[in-house]
Amino acid sequence: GKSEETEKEPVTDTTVDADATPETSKEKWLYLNASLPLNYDPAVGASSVDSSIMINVYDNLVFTEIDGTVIPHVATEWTESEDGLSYTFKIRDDIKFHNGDPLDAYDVAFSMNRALEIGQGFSYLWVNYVDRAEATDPTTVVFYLNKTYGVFVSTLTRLSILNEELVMANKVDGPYGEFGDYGMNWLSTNDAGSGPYKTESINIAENVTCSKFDDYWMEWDENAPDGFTFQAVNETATVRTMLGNKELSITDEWQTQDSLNAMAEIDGVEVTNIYSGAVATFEMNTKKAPTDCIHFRKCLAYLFDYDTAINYVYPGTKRTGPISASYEGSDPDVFLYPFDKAKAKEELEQSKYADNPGEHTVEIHYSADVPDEEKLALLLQEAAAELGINVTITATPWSTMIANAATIESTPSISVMYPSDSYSEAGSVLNLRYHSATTGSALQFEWLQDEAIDTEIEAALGEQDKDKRLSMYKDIQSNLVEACPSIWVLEWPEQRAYRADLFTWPEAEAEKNAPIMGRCLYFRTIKFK
Amino acid sequence: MAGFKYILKRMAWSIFVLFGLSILIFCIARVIPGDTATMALGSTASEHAKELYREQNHLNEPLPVQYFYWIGDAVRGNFGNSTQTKRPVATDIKEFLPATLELIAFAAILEIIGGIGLGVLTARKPGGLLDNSVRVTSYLGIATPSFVWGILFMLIFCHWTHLLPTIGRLSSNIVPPKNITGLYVIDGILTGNTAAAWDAFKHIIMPGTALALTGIAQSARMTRASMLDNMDKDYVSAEIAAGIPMRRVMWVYVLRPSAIPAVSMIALDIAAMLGNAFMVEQVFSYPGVSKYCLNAILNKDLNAVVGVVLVIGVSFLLVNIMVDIISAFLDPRIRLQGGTI
Amino acid sequence: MSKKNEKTANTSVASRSAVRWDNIKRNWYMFSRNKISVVGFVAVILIILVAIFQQYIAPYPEHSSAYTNFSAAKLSPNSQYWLGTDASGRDVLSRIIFSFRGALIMGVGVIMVAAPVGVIMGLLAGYYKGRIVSTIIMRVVDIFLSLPSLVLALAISAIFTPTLFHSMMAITVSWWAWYARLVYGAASSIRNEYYIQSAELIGASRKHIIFREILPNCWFTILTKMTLDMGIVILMGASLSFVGLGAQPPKPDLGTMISDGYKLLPDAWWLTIFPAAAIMLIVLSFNLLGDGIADMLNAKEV
Amino acid sequence: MVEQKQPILRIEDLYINYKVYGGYSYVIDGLNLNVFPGEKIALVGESGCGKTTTVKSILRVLPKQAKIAGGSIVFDGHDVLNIKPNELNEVRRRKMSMIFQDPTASLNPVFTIGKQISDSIKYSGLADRKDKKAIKERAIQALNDCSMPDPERIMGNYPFQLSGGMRQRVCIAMALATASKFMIADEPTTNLDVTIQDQVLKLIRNLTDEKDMSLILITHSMGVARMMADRICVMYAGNIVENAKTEELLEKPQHPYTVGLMNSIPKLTGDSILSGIPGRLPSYLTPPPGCRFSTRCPHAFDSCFVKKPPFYDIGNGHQVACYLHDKSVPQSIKEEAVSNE
Amino acid sequence: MNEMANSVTSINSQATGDNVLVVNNMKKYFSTKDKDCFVKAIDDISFTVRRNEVVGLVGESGSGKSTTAYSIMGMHSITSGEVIFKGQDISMLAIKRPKSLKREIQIVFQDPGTSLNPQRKIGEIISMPLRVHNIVPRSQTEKRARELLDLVGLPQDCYYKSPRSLGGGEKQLVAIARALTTNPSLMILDEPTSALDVSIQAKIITTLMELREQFDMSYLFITHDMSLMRNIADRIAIMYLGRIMEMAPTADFFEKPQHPYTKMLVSSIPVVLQEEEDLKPVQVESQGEIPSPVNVPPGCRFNTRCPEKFESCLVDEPQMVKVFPDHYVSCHMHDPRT
Ligand SMILES: Nc1ncnc2c1ncn2[C@@H]1O[C@H](COP(=O)(O)OP(=O)(O)OP(=O)(O)O)[C@@H](O)[C@H]1O
Ligand SMILES: Nc1ncnc2c1ncn2[C@@H]1O[C@H](COP(=O)(O)OP(=O)(O)OP(=O)(O)O)[C@@H](O)[C@H]1O
Ligand SMILES: [Mg+2]
Ligand SMILES: [Mg+2]
Repeated sequence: GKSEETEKEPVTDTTVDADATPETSKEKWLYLNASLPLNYDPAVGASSVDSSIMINVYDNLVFTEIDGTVIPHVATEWTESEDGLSYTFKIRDDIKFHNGDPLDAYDVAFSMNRALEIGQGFSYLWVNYVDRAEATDPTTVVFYLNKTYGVFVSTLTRLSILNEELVMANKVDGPYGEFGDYGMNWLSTNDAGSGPYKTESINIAENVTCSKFDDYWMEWDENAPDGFTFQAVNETATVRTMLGNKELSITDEWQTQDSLNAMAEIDGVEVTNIYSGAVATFEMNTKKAPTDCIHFRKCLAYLFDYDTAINYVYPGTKRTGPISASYEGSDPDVFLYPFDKAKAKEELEQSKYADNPGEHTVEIHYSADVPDEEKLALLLQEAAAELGINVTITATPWSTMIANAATIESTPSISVMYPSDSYSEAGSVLNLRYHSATTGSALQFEWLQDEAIDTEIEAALGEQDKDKRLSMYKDIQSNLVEACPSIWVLEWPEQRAYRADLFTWPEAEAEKNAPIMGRCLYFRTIKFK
Repeated sequence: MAGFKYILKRMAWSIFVLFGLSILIFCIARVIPGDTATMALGSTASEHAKELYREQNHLNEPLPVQYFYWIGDAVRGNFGNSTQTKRPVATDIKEFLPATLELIAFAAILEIIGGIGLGVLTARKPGGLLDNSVRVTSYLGIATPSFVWGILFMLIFCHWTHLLPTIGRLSSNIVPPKNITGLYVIDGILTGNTAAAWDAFKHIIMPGTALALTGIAQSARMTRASMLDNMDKDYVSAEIAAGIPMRRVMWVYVLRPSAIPAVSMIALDIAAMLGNAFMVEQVFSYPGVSKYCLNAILNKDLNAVVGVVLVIGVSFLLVNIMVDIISAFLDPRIRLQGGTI
Repeated sequence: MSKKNEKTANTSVASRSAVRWDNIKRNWYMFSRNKISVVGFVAVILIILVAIFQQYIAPYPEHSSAYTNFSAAKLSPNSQYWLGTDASGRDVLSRIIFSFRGALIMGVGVIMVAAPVGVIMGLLAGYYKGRIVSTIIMRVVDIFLSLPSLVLALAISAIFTPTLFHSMMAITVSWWAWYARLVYGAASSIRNEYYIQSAELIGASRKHIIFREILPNCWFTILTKMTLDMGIVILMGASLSFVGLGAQPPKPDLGTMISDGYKLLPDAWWLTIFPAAAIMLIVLSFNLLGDGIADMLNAKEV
Repeated sequence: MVEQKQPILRIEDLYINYKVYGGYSYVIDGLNLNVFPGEKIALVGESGCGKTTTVKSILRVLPKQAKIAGGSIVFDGHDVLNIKPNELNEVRRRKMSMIFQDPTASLNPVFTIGKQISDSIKYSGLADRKDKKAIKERAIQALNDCSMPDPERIMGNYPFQLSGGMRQRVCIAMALATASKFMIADEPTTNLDVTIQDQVLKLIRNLTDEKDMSLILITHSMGVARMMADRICVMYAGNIVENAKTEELLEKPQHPYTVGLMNSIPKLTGDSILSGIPGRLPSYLTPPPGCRFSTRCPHAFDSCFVKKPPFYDIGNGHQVACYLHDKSVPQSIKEEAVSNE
Repeated sequence: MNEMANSVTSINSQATGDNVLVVNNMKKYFSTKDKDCFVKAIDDISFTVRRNEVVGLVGESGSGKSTTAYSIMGMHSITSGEVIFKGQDISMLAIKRPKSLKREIQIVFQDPGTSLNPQRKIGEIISMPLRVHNIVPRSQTEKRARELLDLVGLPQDCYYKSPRSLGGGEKQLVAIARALTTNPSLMILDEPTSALDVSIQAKIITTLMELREQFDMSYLFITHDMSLMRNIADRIAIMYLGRIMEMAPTADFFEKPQHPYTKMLVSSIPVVLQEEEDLKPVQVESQGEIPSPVNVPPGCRFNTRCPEKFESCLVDEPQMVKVFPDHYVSCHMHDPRT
């Protein structure tokens, strides 16, 4: 709502005092584990847990269906200007925030402007394109762009709509001038959303509990979950025990294969294979010896034993090129490097380092949180040893990996990552992973800095015609394969064990899932048995 | 009197030590490689946002200036915001510290009773069956890392027998008690929420015991050694020769002087738990300050690291002073002559 | 005097080596009074031998380096792999055997740096007790001691990339202070002994007094602490690797093995239990040895 | 010797050894000693000759390395070596007391004097256990008896707050407060100044005389023995070598060891040549098979090295364990010995 | 104070030119935690030690004997007064003294157990001073050390032994041998035999007396055993609470004790023979204990225990006066002023 008019209204805190919580019968309740703390403010969070909270607690202008189709949601319709530099959205007027305030276009504009100003989380999707948002009337909001952005509408699936009045009522002093801290402090433990679930309690590092929002504008199935709790449990053994004891309904996606196998044995438990766009990738530093030599990189790509990875490390997965098949615009016919030691040897002989391949050590860093990555690294290490290439493996805390990405020198030869992205077109990944703008961050360890590719990516994203866009994506993919900045190992599925005996979970059963981070944990459509 | 002065002097020194400690910690925190702003705001943050962050946290200033900004805030209890939780570190500590304290309190009670009790029992008949079995067990206690105990307990009591709850401080179906002390068990009892108290207590048993075991073993050994040492003294012969019953001689006359080294060891051990508890907190996903500290360190959450480590340092110093007071209570020589330690 | 008296006097004429030998025998007696210490001593020797000859003892030495065999992953203990295999199909027994060297290097490395530094600091502070040098040294020591060593080590090892060397360095930074404190206590009391006073009055140099007169008297205390510390440092190393700040794969490391294996509990229990038992074995052995040395040192009767 | 009276303490053929490095150290070697009611005996001997060991065995407070290998100790009808613990405690509480060698070591450093005295009174049954007032009164009485200035204040003090002389007085007070028949004083004055020694000795003498108690006084000093004792037993290497009335012994020492000892004492008359005794105590690990003094004895001859000499009674209650007094030893040897002197 | 000083100068000026050691008005106060209180361990003492003389310093425990010795050695910095050794002022701390001076004065401590480093072999202990002062060429240190062992009557096999395996008397002999290494002309013996048995004491005293002849040394012999002093000292000074109470040649001291404290001490000595008993002065009942040196009683410091005290004893500090040749006493009964 507009703040001037309803200023006097008391600020209602959507978190209910823990003491007053009635002892609900938590029959239809979902328990999940996650590595907390998370970022509860939708303008800050960008992790997969953050995203899955956002999708359940906040509403967006558009909604991505399970199969990746973008459909109207809060917005009923939208138009794009001729030049592609402004978008006008009409929005519903029957939506209420969790505190009862109506949702209007001012809230939408506020949310976009807030995200741009704060500049964290998913705002990277817009900062370079969107100039500002303006509500012209309570049901109309206009976004003004700096340059054409063909995928703009798809990205709005990531714009969580906040209750402006509530947020501003809870602002404290901060760096954003008249907006104070933009309510960031308050939003880190409260919600200001209108989504299907509202926040019950947040213990930052322990658990987050949300319950069903009865006044939600969409219909509720009677068997939909009454609420959900994320708990900070990351010890695999504990997770397994809890799942067995029905203390856990759905696990996180970082369980090891061994653990998943064990959990699959439990009665009533099933393991998902949700391909949400992630590709297990060995990101090679193209600016540092020895991976600065394209032949050396190709050699490594030929050295990787893809079949063992697919059969033993991640059984039942499939190979992929730079872009997961889940994305629109991914090229199914792109060249895949085979495991071929002879070819590898050939490439090595052509490389700068042919004379003394052991001279430079190939350091592989993988995230200590994902132990299965070690096995992939071991595979490469073993094969490389045969050619006299010296490979070391380091389990690295995530923060150190981020720190490593900062400069070319500190970036290791290979960093093992499972990147995925925010909207369901290949451009999303291409832009994030291979555009020069993302070098120096953990989004890109390759330091590709290839001007030709940069231009191609920019052109594709600016292209308003979808078909054209998609074909442009394919060209980029084959160029990338030729440059071989990364070893694309396999398409990495989100494997979560869940209690299939208790509820049906559409995302888990779907053939194809939208390649959007956190999307598969949309609880409203789950049905308890 | 002399003792009191001595303690005052200790406190004065402690402030000095604290100051040195803060510099040490600050330096450690600042040499962490990588762009602090990026680590705090994430890879996707805009340049504008990062610059804002740097300015707010004085990261563009030279190190000594940064230190003065920081120490100025720190004495006012403001350690800045955590990059993990996006909250003030002080708030985080306030939230997580009681959990660890509760855990440590349990471990401490176990350690004191278990350690000293076993020490006395074994010292009664050195070489006897009880003595030897306790000694062998205590060797195992010392040689086994607490996380291994944690894992074993979890195997036995959760995986196999389902006797005790697995993780956290409280089962999810239990309403936490009103916050008075922050210790759930005590708050539960105070507010009459006995279900919560009992549940919280059950959650502490395993991590608390795992945490205490090494200490129990060590303090039992220490008590035993100093008991045996003191039992060779003439005054013990004198007491026995005066016909005072053996039990009283052991539990009163020998225990008190022997307890002095054991008590200071136990106290320092307990203080160290504040920092070392992370292994069991990790295993049992127990939301304590030690685990918070570990995560802060692993995630290069500067402000949190500095804050927590400083809190641990302060507790350590406080415990040291407390050890002095306790020793003074147990040993009149220190109390009345003003400390030779 | 009678003839017999002279004879008894003659037999006690001692040469340098005989006296030395006698000392060794006496110390061994004091040490071996407690049979458990002897067990510890033997175990330590065995562990060192295993660490030295790991290549020849381990059934599958190649499993300690770049090697995977996913088809033989997670086999429970059997006649081929006595202690089973891990998630990458490597022999657990071989990896445990290969981890001993790292554990020992960790312990020895830390102690070999921490002890000399701490001892010298402690000696200086003890010798100059009451002077400003001493105060400064001991306050710095206090600063290092006011943090649990594990926390300090954690903080330091998180700064660098996790490797065995870095964790060693991290532990060392916090460890020397304990030696300084220990030696300070001993040295400052020895400093007032009359034999030190005599040496000073005779005009012996400071260097002589500190290193020849005071140090030998602290030596046994230091040695005891060093052996006991071996166990503790190895434990700390294991704790650091348990949280992922230790040796890196594929290098076998007990703490890492436990933290990896523990994720597979309760099914693949051998991945946790055996490495844990190995840590216990090492730490226990050094503790027993240390106790024996302490007994030897504290022996009151002559 | 007074034949009619029964000795209150009779030690017969006592053997005690300690387990030490290299085997056993055979310290007490067939010791015999009788003490009659009311009699005051001085046990004199070099340091390490086993005086303390002997008296500790009477009260059964030997350290755990010690083993009584043979002999019997009968005290007032109780067979001390085979007595039930309860009975032993009764004996310790009421009938017999001991003042230990070092007053500093024999008072518990961490309890007040008052508590220590009260406790031994409490268990002696001299006052009702519950009656705190009566116990306190008795304790104060005991301190008063030892001419302790300001006993009320002393009761609240700790041992380290008293001077050596005062501490020894406290020990004496404790011993005398409960003992009725028998008292053992182990070098009660060795660490004290002559003036204080004088006071303390007189105190012991007077108080034991008053109660007509028997006394075994251990001392290094012949002078002290002369002051205090009716009879002196000279001890050497675990055995009594000479035993006689005080005057008799001092004037006519018979055993070569006693003679040597007497010659070593610096005399107030001055200008005496201090001769000393060459050599030192034999090793108890491999003691000489015959007379233990034979290794240092200027008169030793063949039989001395073979068999332990028995006591030879030379009249007037004077006993000497030396072959020189064996009638069967040829005169020539004795003469040689005398001329050597 | 002035008068005191005068009388003291007279004591020392009396002495002939062959004074080895002259101590003038030496004071040593230790500070305590409480700033206004001092431990007055030595409170103005003066005495001399002449060449080849044994001066006995006796007194009860805590009277300041050791402190005197340590102050002379330079182990404490003295509060005031001066110490003159062979005409040279040595009132400074030992570390500041020239090396040659360190050779000249040696000390043997009371407890033979603590004065030898348990971790060094006897040989090393004795050779150390030889090396430090380059007394003999390096190659000959062992030979010389062995000679010294011989000299004090220790068997050669001690050379490789550690002090631990020696008896108390033997340890003390090693300490004496070490003191002898540098050919000192003054040896301070701080109760060298009080921890030992009489039979062993005899041997050590005999050795010491022989060595004195041989090396032409003076001894400042500290002890609380008066009978021993009777046998070996040339002159005796008796100390009480940091003060010298009486100082006299030995025979005089025992035959004509002037100070009540001396009488009390002598009469308290337990003796073994009747002849000795007869030598003691009329029995003076010993009473009281030595007060704390922090609160020295006003007036004569002995007044708390003196059986003969009168009013002025409680008020004035008595002066040292000469009663017989070379015989000084500090007591109001002899003070001409009273
Ligand atoms: N606990 C013990 N263990 C081994 N040997 C011991 C022990 N106590 C005493 N001894 C030995 O027994 C011998 C006699 O000791 P004891 O204390 O009885 O002598 P003492 O005559 O009382 O000597 P002192 O006059 O020094 O008190 C000594 O050689 C001593 O070394
Ligand atoms: N370093 C010191 N600091 C404070 N007080 C001291 C110190 N050394 C000695 N004193 C005090 O000075 C007084 C004299 O001590 P000193 O050791 O000289 O006596 P002593 O005559 O040698 O006694 P003893 O016969 O016991 O050896 C004592 O009261 C003692 O407590
Ligand atoms: Mg004794
Ligand atoms: Mg002294």
